Amino acid sequence: MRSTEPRLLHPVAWWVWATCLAACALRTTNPVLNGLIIVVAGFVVAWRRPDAPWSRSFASALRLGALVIAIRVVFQIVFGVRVPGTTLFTIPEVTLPSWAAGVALGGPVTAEALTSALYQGLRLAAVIACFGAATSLCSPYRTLRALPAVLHEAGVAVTVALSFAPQAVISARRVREARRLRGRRDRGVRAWAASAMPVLEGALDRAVALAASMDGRGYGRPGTMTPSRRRTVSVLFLLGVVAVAIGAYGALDAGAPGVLRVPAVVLGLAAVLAGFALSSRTTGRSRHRPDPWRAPEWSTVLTGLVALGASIVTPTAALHPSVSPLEVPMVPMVAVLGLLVAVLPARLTPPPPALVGASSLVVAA
Amino acid sequence: MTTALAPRADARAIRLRPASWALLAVAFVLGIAAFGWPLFASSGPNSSHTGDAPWLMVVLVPLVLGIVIAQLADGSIDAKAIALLGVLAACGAALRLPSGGVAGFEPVFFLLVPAGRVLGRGFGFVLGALTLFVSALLTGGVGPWLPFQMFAAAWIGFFAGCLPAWRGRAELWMLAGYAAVAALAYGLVMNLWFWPLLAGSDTSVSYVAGGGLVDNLRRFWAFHLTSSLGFDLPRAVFSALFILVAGRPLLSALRRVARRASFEPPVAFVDPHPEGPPAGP
Amino acid sequence: MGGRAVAVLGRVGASAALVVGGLGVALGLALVLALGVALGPGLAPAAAAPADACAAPMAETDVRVVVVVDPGDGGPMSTTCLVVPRGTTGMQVLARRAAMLGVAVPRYASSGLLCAIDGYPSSGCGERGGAGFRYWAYFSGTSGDWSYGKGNPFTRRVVDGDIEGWRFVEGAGNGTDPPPRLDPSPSLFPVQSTASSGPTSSAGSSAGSSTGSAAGAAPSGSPSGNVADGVVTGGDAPVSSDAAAGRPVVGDAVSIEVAGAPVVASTSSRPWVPVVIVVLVMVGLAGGAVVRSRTRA
Amino acid sequence: MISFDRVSVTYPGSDRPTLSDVSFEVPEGELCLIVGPTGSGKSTLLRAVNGLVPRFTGGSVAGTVTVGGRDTAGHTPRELADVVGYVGQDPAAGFVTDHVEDELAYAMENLGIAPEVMRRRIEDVLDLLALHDLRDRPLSTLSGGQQQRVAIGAALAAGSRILILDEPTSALDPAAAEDVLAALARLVHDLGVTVLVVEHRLERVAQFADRVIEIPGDGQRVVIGLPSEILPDSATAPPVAVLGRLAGWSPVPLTVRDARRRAESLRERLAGLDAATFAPVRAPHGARTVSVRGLRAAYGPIVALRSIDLDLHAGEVVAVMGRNGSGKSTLLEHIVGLRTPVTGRIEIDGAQPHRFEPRHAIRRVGLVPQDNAVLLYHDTVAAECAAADADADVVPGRTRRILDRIVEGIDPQAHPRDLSEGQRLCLAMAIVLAADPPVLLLDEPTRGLDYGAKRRLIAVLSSLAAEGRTIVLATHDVEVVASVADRCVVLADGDVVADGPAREVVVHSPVFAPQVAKVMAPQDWLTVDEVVAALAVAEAS
Repeated sequence: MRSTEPRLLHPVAWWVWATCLAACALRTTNPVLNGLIIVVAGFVVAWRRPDAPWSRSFASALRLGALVIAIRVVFQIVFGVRVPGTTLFTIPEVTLPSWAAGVALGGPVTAEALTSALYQGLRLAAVIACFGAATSLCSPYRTLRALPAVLHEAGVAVTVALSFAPQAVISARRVREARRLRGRRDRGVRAWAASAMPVLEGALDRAVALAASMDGRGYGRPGTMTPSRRRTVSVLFLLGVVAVAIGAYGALDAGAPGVLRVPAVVLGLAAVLAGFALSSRTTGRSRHRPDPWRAPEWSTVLTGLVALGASIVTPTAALHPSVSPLEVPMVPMVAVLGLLVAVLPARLTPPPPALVGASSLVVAA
Repeated sequence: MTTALAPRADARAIRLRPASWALLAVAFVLGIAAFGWPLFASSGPNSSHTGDAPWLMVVLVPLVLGIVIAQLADGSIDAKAIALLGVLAACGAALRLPSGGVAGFEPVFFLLVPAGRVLGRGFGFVLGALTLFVSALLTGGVGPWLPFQMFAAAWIGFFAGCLPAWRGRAELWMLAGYAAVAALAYGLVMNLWFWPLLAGSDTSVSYVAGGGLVDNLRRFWAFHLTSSLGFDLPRAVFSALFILVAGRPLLSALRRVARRASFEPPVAFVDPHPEGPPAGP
Repeated sequence: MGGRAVAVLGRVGASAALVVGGLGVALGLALVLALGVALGPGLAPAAAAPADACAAPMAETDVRVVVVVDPGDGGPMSTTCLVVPRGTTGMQVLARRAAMLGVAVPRYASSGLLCAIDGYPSSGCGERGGAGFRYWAYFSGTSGDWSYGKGNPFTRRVVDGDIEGWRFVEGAGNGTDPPPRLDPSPSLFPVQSTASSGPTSSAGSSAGSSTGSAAGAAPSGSPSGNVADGVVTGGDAPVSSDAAAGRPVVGDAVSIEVAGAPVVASTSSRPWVPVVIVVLVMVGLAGGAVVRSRTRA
Repeated sequence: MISFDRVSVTYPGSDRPTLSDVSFEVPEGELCLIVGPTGSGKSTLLRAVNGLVPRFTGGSVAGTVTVGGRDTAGHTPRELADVVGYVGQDPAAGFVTDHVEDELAYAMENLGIAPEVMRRRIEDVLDLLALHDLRDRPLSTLSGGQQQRVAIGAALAAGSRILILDEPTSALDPAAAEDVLAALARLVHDLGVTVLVVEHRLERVAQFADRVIEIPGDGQRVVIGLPSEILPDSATAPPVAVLGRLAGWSPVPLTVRDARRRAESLRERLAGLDAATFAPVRAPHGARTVSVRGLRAAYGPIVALRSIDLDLHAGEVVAVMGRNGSGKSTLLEHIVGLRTPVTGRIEIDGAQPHRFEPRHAIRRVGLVPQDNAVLLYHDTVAAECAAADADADVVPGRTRRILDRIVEGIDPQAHPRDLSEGQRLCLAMAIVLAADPPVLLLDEPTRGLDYGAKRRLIAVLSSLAAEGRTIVLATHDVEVVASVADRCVVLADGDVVADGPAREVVVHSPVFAPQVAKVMAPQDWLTVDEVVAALAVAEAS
C-alpha cells in the first residue's frame, strides 16, 4: 500500500517516530546501535524530506552531534578520572587553584576512558540526529497547525515571526547599505548596530499594520468558553503541572515512594491532555483542510514503537557494553532488527510534493 | 453622554490572571527542579535513574511551557500583542542568525530585556520563549535543549518586566546590569543542564549521583569555569554595553509603538445630539 | 525491503494503530519514554536466594559460587556463598549477593566501571590516588590462587565451584594489583548435605540479622567474628522459603538469558562478525541516503 | 450599506477633529472612490467603516457609523469581520500566514465557518480572482499585484459584502494595477459587492467609480456625488478631466474613450502645431556626468541587467521605466555605487562610484531609495536634519532650508515615520540634497503622492535640473514622466528596449502613454499644460 500521490506526512507522525528513535538512543551506549540509529534517521530523511529550506537542518544536526562527541572526548582527556587499563598517552598533570575548585587535570589517558567518552558522545549525537530528522521532515508551519487549538495564539505569533524574520534580515542589509547614501560607513560593527534601530522601527510599524489586518479579519473572536469552563481548564492545567512536578521529584529522589513516580506523571499528563481537549473544543474556530491521518501515518508511528519495544526487551548488558576491560560491543539482534524496521517509513510514506514553498525561510537557512 | 469602553489603568500587553500567577509559580518551581536536579537528586537504589533524569525533564518541560503559554495567551491576548510578539521574536531571531544561535555571542537579550521592560511581564515571558523557538527553527537548532533555553529566556523576559519603574539614566544602568546578570545566569543554567551530558559521569568535574550538594556544586563550578564561562562573560559585557549604547532609542521606539498600538486605547463613542438614542453598549 | 512485506506491514500497522487510537499513541508514547527513562536499566535481579542454599541440594540449572569481597583497609572482608542459575555473569552474581545480604547494590559509572561494592567507597569512582587508581579489582580464584581480570565481569559466566574475588586496591590497574587477602579454596564452600548443618549457624543468623542495619553505613554486612575463619554460611532459614522465593528468581534470570541469547552467541567465539555485518548494513543505508540526496540536489 | 451620520473623529492628544461632521450613504453594489489631499483623513474615514477607528487606534468618535445594519459603536472590528473586509496599504504587511490558500482561509477559520463551506468559498475566490495557479505558492514569492489580489480574495472569502481598500494600486506598475482594478470592477458588477477605495492615481480608477467622496481637508465639508459632478472641480482631477474642463466639454469625460470622441475638434484646432515647442523650455544639456558601459548585474542565477550602455548629462531629467522587476532599481543602485558591477564599468566624472569613500560619494551622486524610510535613523525631523548637516559637513540648518524650499511646514519635532508619504519623501530628498550632489537618483518617488504633492515634486525636479543637476527617476507614473522627463529609458528584463526623447518614446507606447497623449493621438501632446499653451496660440493666430 505504498501511497504514491505526493503529500506531506502528518508532522505528529514524524515526531512520534523520531521520539521513539531518540528513546532507543537514550537507552543504550552501544555504539553499534547508536550508529545504526543515526544512519536510519539519515536514510529516511534523505528519502522523505521535502525540498524546503528547513529540511537542511539534519545536516546541521549531524555537525552538532560531531561537536558534542568532540567536547565529550576533550573533557574526558582533560578531566577524565582514569579508568584503569591500557594507557594510550599521558598529558601533564595540573591542579587548578582552590577558587577553581581545585580540580586535577591531566594524567595518563587510557583507551578505556576514551572509549567510554566516545560511546556517551555518540549517544548524544544519535539523540540530536533524531531531533534533526524530525525538524527536517516536517514543515514548521504544518507542525504549528498541529498544535492543540489552545496554543493557537502562540502558533500564530510564531508563524508571523517565521515569515517576517527573513524580511528583517533583508531590511537590515538594506538599511546598512543605505548608510552609504548618507555618507556613513556601511561596514563594521557600528554599522551593524546602527542598522538595528531602523529595522526595529520598521518591524514595529509593520506589527501595527498586521494587527490592524488581523483585527479586521476576525482574529480572536471570543469562543464559546464560559467562565466556569475556563476555570475548569485552569484547574486541570494547574493540577497536571503539580502532578508532573511531583512525578519529576519522585524520579529524582531515591527516597521518594515509587508511587510518586510513574502514577504521578500519568495523572499529570492525563489532566493536562484533558485540559487541552476541553479548551480546544471550545475555541470558536475551524480548520481548513486539516492534515489527514491515514495508514502511512499509522505505520510510521508503529515502526517507531516497534524499534522502541525491541530496545526495551533487550537486556541491559547488551545495551551498555563494558569498556573496562575493553571488549567488542555485543550486537543485540533484536534491537538491530527493531531499528531496521524503523527504516520502512522511507518507503511506506508518500513522497513529499515538489514545491513546498516557504521560501520565506530561504534567507535564514 | 459618553460610554467609555474598557478603561484600564495598567497598559500590559498580556495581563496575568490569578490562575496564571499560580501556574507561573508552579512552573518556576518545576523549572528549578528541571535545571537544578543534579544538585538536589539523592542517590540510592535507583540512583542510576538520575542519569536519565534530564530526559524525563525533556518530556516534562515543554509540556509545562506549553501550558503556561496557553494559559497566558488564552483569551487575554489581543491582535496587537500577537503581532508584536511575532515581529519582535523575528527580530530577536534575526539578531541571533549571525551567531547561529551558538552559545557565546547571544544578542537575544538586547531585545528581550527592553521589550519585557516596556511591554510587561507576561509579554516578556512569552516573547523570551518564542524568540528562542523561532531562531531554533530558522537555524535548525531544534534539540532536546530547546525547551530549556526557551524556559530560561522566558524567565529572563518575565523578570525584566518586574524591574522597578525607574526612568532616565537609572533605568538604562538598571537594564544594562540586569542584561549582564541575565546573560550570566542564562549561561549558568544552560550549562547546568548540559553538565551531566557533556561531562559524563567519570571525570573529576562531572556530576556524581548523590555526591552531595557541596561536592557537586564544587564539581559544577569547575565544569562551568572551564567550559562556558569563557563565552558567558563577553556575552554579558556585550549585552550590557549594547543596552547602554542603544538602549535609549530602543526603549523610546518600544514605548512609541506601545503608545501607537495602545493596548487599552481610550475609546469613546460620543453621542452629539442627546435627544437621539445613546450610541454604544 | 520487498514491496510485499512492506504492504503486509503497512496493513498490520494501519489496523493495529487504528485500535490504539491517535491520542492513545501520543500519551502511551510519553509514558513509555517516561517509564523507559525512569525504570530503564531496572533489570537487576530482585529477590534474594536464601543463604543456606549452598548447603541445600540444588536444581540442575543452578551452580554454586563464592564471592569474596575485600574492601582493603575500607573495612572487614566478607565471604558469601550463593546459588545462581547457570550462565549468570559476574556482575549479576554481585547483584544477587547484595540482594541476599541486603546491603547496598553495586554502584557503576556510566562507563561500566564498577565504583562501589556494599556502598564502599561512598563517592567517587576509580579516582587517582598516590599509588595509582583506587578501584575494585576483579579476580577469579580457582584452586589455591587468584588470577586477575580473567574476563569481564559483565560477560564472564560463572560455572559451578567458581570463586569470585573483589579487592578494593590502589594500583596500576593490571595484574600487579594485590588480590583479596584470603586464599581461594574449595573449603569456602560448605559441605553439601540434606540436613541444614553449618559450623557457625549463630554467626550466620547474626549475618542475617545484620542485613537491615548494615545496609547503610557499615561497608561490609558481616561481623568481624566470621572473618576470623573467613567463612560465612547463612543461618538456618526454613527450606520452604527456598521454593517460595527461589523459583521466581530463576525464572526471571532464565527469561533474561532467552532475550539475550544472541548476545551469548555473539560474545562467545568471534565477536567481530556481527559487528561487521551491522556496519555493512549501515554503510549500505548511508550510501543509499547519500546517493539519494545527490540525485535530488 | 454604509452610512455615516454626522461623524467626527478626534484622536487622543490632538485638539481638533481629524474628520468633522461627515455624513453620507453608500448604497449596495457601488464602487465608491475617496479622494482628497494627503493628510485630509481619508484613511481615518476608511478605518472608521469597520471600527478600527477608534477601537484599534483609540480616540473618540461622535455620531454613528452603520455598516450592513450594524453600528460600529456596538460591534468590535472582529465582530464586523464577516461584513467588512479591510485591505491595508501594503497587503504583504497584513498577511498572517505563509501560503496563499491558508491566507484565504484565515479569516474564515477565525469565524468558525464549516470546513466544507470554507473549501467551496475558497475555490470560488480562486476562480473569481484568477488565483488558482497560485493556490499553494508561498506568499513571499508573489508579485505586488498578486499579493494585492490575494488580500482582496481573503477579505471576500470571509463573506464580506463590503470591501474597503487603502491605495490598492499605489505600489503597482500599470499592468498589475489594471488586473487589480479589473478584478474589483468584476466584483462590483457581478456580485454586487460594495467597494470603498482610497486612491491617488485617479487616472487609473476614475473610470470604474460609481460615486466619489471628496475630502477637501482643512475643515471644508466632505461632499459625495457622481464622478462627473465632483472630479472636474476637485483639486485632484485626473488629466483627462482637466483637459475636458479646459476644452469646455460637458459632461466632463472621465475616460480616455469618452474624451477621444469629443477631442475631434480639439485635434483639428491644434493640427499643424509642434507639440515640442510648447513644452517647458530646458537649459541645453551640459557635459556628460555619468557613463555606463556594458553593465551586467545578477542576483544568483537571475540576471537583473544584461548589458547596459547609458550616458547621462548635466541638466537632463531621465525617466527609467519598465515593469516591476525589470531592473530599474538595480540600475540606480549600481550608479550610486551600492553594488559592484559583475562586468562592465560605471564612471562618474572619471571614477567608479563603488570605489568612493561614503563621505565623498554623497557629494558626487545621491539616491533617494524607494523605501525612503531606510534613510531615517533619528526620532525627530530636526535631529535628522542636524545629522544630515553633520554627514555632509555643511553649515548647520542647510538641510532644513532645503526641506523648507521643497515643502513648507513640517513640524521639526514630528517623528519621521509619522510623516505622510509625501512629507517623508521631501525629507529624504532634503537629506540627500544636503551634500549637493550633481547627480540625483530617485526610485519610485511618486508612490503615495497626491496630485498636489506630485506637482510640487515636478516643480522641484525641474528647478534642480535647471541648476544643472542630472536627475534620474525610476517610476511607473506616466503622468509625471510626461510632465518632467525630457528623456526616457525603457528597460525590459535587463535590456534597454527604448532610449530617446520622452515624447517619442512615450507617446506611441500603449502602456506608457499619458492620458492626454492617448486622447490626442496621433498628435503627440503629452500634458494638459502643453495643450493649454497651444490653444492660447491657436486662438491668437
